[in-house]
Amino acid sequence: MSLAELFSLLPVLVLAGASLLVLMLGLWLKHLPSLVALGVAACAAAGALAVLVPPEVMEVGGMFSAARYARFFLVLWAGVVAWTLLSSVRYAAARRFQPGEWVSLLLFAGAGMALLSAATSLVGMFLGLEAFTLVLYILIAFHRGSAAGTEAGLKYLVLGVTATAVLAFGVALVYASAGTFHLPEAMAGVAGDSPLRPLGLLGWGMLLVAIGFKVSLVPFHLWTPDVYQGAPAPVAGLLAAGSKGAMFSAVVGLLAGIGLGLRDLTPVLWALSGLSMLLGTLAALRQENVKRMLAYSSVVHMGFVLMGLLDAGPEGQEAVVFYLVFYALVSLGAFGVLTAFSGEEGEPQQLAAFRGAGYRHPFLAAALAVFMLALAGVPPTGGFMAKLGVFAAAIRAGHLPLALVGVLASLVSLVYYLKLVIAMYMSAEGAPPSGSPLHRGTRLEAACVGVCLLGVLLLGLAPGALLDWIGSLL
Amino acid sequence: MSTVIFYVLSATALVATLLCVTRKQAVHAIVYLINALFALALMFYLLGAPLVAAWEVIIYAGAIMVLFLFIVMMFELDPAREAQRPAPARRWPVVLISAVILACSLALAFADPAGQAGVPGYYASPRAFGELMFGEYALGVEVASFLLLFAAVGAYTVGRGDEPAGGGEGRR
Amino acid sequence: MAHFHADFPWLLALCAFPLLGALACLALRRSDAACRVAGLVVSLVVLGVCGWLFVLLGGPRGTGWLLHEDLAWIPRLGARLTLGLDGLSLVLVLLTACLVVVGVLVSWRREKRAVPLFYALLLTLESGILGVFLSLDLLLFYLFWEIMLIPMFFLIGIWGHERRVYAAVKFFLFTLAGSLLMLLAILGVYLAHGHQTGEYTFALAALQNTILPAGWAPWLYAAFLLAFAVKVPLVPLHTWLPDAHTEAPTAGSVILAGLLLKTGVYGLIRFGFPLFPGPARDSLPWLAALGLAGLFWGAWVAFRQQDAKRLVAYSSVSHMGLVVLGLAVATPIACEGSFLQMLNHGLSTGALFALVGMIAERAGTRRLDELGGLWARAPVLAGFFLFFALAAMGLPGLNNFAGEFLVLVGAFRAEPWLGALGAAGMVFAAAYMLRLMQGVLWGPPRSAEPWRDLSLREGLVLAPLAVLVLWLGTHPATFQDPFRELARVLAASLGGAGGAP
Amino acid sequence: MANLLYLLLLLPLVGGLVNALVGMRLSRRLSGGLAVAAVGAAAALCLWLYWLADGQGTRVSLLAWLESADLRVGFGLLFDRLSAPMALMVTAVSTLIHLYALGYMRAEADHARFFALLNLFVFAMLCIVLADNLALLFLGWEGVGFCSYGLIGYWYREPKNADAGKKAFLVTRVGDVFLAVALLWLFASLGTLDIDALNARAGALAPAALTGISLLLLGGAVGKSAQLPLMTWLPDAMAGPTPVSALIHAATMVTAGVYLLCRLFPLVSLSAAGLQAIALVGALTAFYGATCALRQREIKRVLAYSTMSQVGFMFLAVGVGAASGAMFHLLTHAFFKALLFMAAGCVIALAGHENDITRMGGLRRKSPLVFWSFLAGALCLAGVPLTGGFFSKDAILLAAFSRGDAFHWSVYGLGALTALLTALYTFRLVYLVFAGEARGGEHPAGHAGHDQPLPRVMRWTLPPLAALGLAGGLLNLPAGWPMAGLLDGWLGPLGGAEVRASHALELTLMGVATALVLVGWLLARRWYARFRPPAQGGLDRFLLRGWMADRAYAWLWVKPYLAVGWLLHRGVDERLIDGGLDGAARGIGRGGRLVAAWATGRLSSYLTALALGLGAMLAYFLVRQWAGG
Amino acid sequence: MIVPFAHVLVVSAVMFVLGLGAVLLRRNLILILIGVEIMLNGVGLALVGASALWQRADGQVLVVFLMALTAAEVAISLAMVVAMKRRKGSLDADVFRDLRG
Repeated sequence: MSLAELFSLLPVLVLAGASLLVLMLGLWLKHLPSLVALGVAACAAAGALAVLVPPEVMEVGGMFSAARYARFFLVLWAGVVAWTLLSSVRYAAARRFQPGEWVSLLLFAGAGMALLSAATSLVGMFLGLEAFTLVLYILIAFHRGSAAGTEAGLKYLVLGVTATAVLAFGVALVYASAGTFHLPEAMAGVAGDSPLRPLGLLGWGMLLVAIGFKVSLVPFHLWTPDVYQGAPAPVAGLLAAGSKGAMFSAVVGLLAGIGLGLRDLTPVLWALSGLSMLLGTLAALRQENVKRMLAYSSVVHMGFVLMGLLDAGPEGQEAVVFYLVFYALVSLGAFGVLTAFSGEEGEPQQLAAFRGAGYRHPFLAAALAVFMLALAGVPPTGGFMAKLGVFAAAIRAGHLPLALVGVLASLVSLVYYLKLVIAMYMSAEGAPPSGSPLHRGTRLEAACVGVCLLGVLLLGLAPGALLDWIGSLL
Repeated sequence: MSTVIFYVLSATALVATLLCVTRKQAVHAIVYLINALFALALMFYLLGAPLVAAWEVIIYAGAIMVLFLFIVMMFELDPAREAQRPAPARRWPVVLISAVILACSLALAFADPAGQAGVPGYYASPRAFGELMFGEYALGVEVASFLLLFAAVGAYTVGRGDEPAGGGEGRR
Repeated sequence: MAHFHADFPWLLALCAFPLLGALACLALRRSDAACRVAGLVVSLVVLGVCGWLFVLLGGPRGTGWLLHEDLAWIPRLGARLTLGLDGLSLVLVLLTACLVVVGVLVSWRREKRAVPLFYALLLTLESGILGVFLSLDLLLFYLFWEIMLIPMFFLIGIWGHERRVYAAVKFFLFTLAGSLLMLLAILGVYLAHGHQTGEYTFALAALQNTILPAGWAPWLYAAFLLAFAVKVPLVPLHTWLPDAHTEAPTAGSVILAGLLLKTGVYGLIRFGFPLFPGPARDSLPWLAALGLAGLFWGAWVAFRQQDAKRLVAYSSVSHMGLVVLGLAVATPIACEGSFLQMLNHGLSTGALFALVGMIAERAGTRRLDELGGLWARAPVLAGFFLFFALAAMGLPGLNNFAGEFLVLVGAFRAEPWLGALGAAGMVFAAAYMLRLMQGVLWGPPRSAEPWRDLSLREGLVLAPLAVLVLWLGTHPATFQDPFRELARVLAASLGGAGGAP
Repeated sequence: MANLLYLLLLLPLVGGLVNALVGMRLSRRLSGGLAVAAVGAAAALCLWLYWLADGQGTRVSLLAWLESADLRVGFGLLFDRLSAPMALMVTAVSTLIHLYALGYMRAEADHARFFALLNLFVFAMLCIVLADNLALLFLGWEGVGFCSYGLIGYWYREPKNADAGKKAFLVTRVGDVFLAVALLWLFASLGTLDIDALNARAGALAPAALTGISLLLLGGAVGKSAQLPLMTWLPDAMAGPTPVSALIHAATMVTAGVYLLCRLFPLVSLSAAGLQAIALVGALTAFYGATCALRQREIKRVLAYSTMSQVGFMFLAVGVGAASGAMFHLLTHAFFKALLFMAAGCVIALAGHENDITRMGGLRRKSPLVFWSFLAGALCLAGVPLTGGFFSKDAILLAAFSRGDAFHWSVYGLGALTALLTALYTFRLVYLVFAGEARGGEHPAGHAGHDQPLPRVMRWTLPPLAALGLAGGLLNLPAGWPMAGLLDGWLGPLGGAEVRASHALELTLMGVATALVLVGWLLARRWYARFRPPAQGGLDRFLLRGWMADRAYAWLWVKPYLAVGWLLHRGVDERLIDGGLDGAARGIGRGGRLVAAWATGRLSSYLTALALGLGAMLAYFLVRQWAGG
Repeated sequence: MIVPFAHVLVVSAVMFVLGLGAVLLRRNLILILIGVEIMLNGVGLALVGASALWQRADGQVLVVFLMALTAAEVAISLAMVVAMKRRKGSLDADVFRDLRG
């Protein structure tokens, strides 16, 4: 571990260090906004470092990459964390979250996600994944006043540790068959230029279960709605935008290494993707709870991302990364609106709570409507370009039936996305929302939502720049 | 010789684990598990991982299991109520799934050429191990330390009971 | 003509301008009146520009692009902002501009809720439609294709009548079902072309020459066809239409019937046929059969309607069936008739929807058994209604006849039975239109109180349309000239039987 | 000079448009005067320009209309030996009817609409007559359809009237379809719609095509002329104001079919089967109409059926190859039938707006002028020797008989029988209306019309028509008479085959016809000179209702049409398609509930799902491993 | 050469599956967590065995990381179990089903 290596990892260290600093500061400084400011500054610094300061070495400790791909995701996750911090200031304050812990945990989650995205070895992957998963266990149950939060945290925890064990077994098996943790070699050792070896298959089976759990693919998705529902809205946003994205960004690296062996996995990936798209869509259809709906929708979207992964070429990876960026933006945005609508007491979750919101809260509701359309993949939002990419990838890889499943899912999914839009704009004349009224949202929250809105629209109308950037990563 | 010891230890570990899994009472289960962990530690040693073996005993058998025991004691679990055997209706599917997983794992493991290879004698000296761990994997250690730190923070945050229970947020 | 647009992307500006207007409406949301004026001004400016283009570029034209613009968009995907205007799009763009002004005017006093949003959506819709008629890049086309959808969904869903949400969702789902498959097909062509030439592009001109892998073309074409057939709509994919048209606010119905249906046919002409000439040719008999089926089906069901708006909606199914029939027989005359008929249907049905809206506004009902006696209460309005109903019925001398006659002449030439059966549709059209007139115009008025006859604003909506209807009915050449050659080339490329000697 | 022909069309068009657009603002006098002036000027113009029709006639064309590929259709007029007399008749009779209408409509508030439609009707009719191509003819064809729709339903507040208009429009449109298809066919096979060109090139058509086209043309003519089987609209059309009945259902529109067939006679005559069909339709309709007229109780319905019957004679004429005979009867019929209708209008007004002839009677004393005019018309209709109707009808029967085969003899027989019936119902009408005592006394007193004298303009338009009708025979006297064959000579080859018959045969047939009229008159006198309440037998009702044609059509067409519409709407659209989709949506929703129910909230089931997934995946890998070797 | 690697794998796999079985069967949260510990120990054995097979110590390093991780997870888990017990008065995992659907 040389200094050069540490220097190359500086952006992550900034995040982790800041989280430590905030944790300590938080012991006596209970002023949330200033801690948030500090955290955001750290994120900004990390992002700036990642972009501006070229790394001296490309790989740190044989575990983490400092290459462009990793840096890209670091910027993304730092942004996600900063965004979450900013958009949840009022939310956290209203629920009397411990400021130090709150900010510190979020920052560390960002660091963990960055590490996962940067992982070049199975150990790195494992550690990065566990780092932010552990933090998420805490964050989900962070609101102690909320029974649902605690229940969600517990469920995620028990399932998560089980999945961790499965993941570890998978790592062990891959290691056993390849003799190294380092990704390209390990994957090549498992597969090489031949079909996967039996141990490799076994290991991959375990890995896929764990990955499937983390990104919530059917049938490993069952925790998702419960956890989304119970978790505080900003955390659910982070879960959707960050945790899944980070996992997938690592999977891109995993799958890139196995070459021909991918053919052995393809049917399983195919089935996982197809099931996720179909069953996720079906389950979302009947949800009256917006957060649960978004949870199932994330199941569907992860199915889409997986579809993109079936094309192992750079185009497929590009499509996946673009999808992840889009999905991060849109889920942050959607949960950001929920955060902004949340009052002192609770979050609006039932569809009925949104009735007439389009006229009382024009901007936030319009943004939410755009996010819903984006999730449905309707142009001119980024969702369309994202889906275009993965559809193209699926067709390129010869999986037209899967693309058709995707089309079907997109079509049906429209129904539940529109439900929310309908509730906001087309419910009975002047229907007051049931339960407590929606909060108006602060300027900061509106600005945060606005950033996502702009991003989502830009990705749909002028995705060229991002596509070029992503193209340069791979 | 070590081969025989390995098999004996394996048998011990597995039987203890089985007993752990099937015991009614939590305390019994934990004690059996500690038993299994000891056997496992010895197996680690046989496989050339003395340091890991030591930590297995210290951390797992020593710290973690004691923590469990502590919690079990704290709640004074009522054997009759808390540790009832699952109903057969629920047992058999689980056993079946487990059996399938096991069978598939074993079949795949035996099908692999690596499985036929014998495990050569190997010994990772504590020094070499330490160099590897704090050299190449230093960053991992850092991450692990962060994890432990945040685990502490988390345990504190989650377990602190000063807030009134029963806030209605997020209910269906 | 080349000099006046050399350095300005007129077409792009045309597409973007209404969007700016939409933003302006949102910015002006404090004042409803300002939004109305903004909507009117923007739509009038667009109409002015389109009219100006028509004056400049109209007249007999060849098959080339009258205007063509090509700007970079997403280089990595090979998508470009390629817009082109030829004779057909020129006419349709003019129709669009015209009917949006109608839409703005008919909504003037009628829509009172969320006025800024209404006009913003209306203008966005205009952008989308213009884009569809102009874009030559498949991705861009698809983008506009869907952009049309969203404002319409909101227009129906927010300002519609009783079952508006059901209708809006149905409309959205039907349309999207087709277009998603089309998206896959677009990707298929795109990938096949890229694989073959190494150049990934969405440009229509390039993709037209793609040699697709064996067996692909029919499926890809089917996907395109499905998307367009839903929009047209072809029987049996038409059931969204009566709901959407009926539940939509007046402006929505006008634009739906007048413009959105045309986009389906236009898409088929611009993209479906040129991209897959082989399968397109094979599909013609089916298209003809479906067109004919639609012609009768729509008319037959229209006759059974009790709701005036629904009746007019079903009449659209019938009319569009004839348009498709004209394309499907692929003779120059029939194709020209189809093109003309698109314009005609847009005008007369648009006007009828506007009229039904005006009547319903006064009567508070659209049911034929509750209306009646309009002539006694508002003779001028009734006169306009009669006029447009006759036009829709295909009375010679009015616009629809010109198109229908050409279609039938062409169809008979290709396949006498088709022409003869198509002509038999005249009776069906008369049946439902007479029922509509009977229900609305004649009979004793239901109550004695007099109605406000046509207001100046309403007159301004209807009178120009009436003039156009007459113009098209008696001297359609003005509008035919620009696309005459296009029709000939289209017919030749489809190789329909019985082409002109 | 030739371009002045356009004024023929434009005058009534402008008159109609002015009345339509600003008529509501004009005074009744002005708007009516404008209408009359427009038509009158057209009539005068027609007369003035009559010489243009000499020789090959005059063609003018103004504006391109429909052009595409090789299709070239313009607004072009053909003023020739066939169209000129027709145009003259149309404008002249129309002028008189317009004048009559001035009086008839004197109490109507909505006069502008009436005069607008009347003028537009004349315009459309002139389009039919003068069109040099079939498309323009079709414009007029549909135009008269619309105008008659609007005029029949003029009193729109009564749903019955609007229904009658609707029926007229629809039924005639069925015929129009045949005409349209004939147009399409002609264009498809001959590449032109120009009437002269079509007639000239008709020989190039295959025999089957010729027959087909002829039959289609017949179909078109049948609709417009209310011949079997599309005749049901005409009796109902009597719901319109009387001038309308006179104009549309006597003089002009119903004869459009005959004119069409004459216009295309060179083409039609090439198909023997076509001609036979035309003759048959004509003869059958003539008989049908006459039988129905026997038992009608409304004066205008009697006249309507008689019109149908007379137009049937004209068809018969065309069918036996005597186009000039058809035109001859067309012209005389136009005069006397317009006269009869207008007189009937006066009668109705005199009887206190009573339509039912069984409740009239004794009107002769009330207005001798009306009586004598009516009688003149009736004599013509009945075919009393030396009247116009006698000569024209006789010419037709002669032409039929002289063809000399079984078919034509039987057609002749039917015609002769009809002539007898014609005399019978005509005199029945005269007796019931004018003879005896007034039977309408039970009318509430003070009803308008009883006390108001008829406007002068209504009464004094009758005598000129009476004169025209009585003297109409001069137009085309049979061979051997002075000035014989004026019309035949004028029409020349357009008039169809020359009837070759011996003078003796001609005289014999005339004698037969005279005898038939006499028998008819005597029978009528015997039965109706003294009023008896009408019989109510089954046959009576059958005839009264026009052989139950309406009911039969209701069962044959209307009900099935409604049923299929219902099926498509409720059955297919709503149940099958929408119902299917809704069902699918419900099914998907149910599936969604099922899938969502999987998330039971129980940790154990979540864990089990995880393990299941793992197990399934591993099992798949194992199977694959074994299968793949 | 002590034993064939497959045999090490067998032991670890059996242990892993036994742990999984415990996780699936048990309803007591604490015993579920113990099941997870068993699974992780099985994994540890496989890692150590593989480490020996390849004559490299990386596998053992991961085992140590696993232990650290386990410790961290157990800390949080137990804290949460305590919280839940306090809230619901039960350690039955299936009692917590306010969130479902």
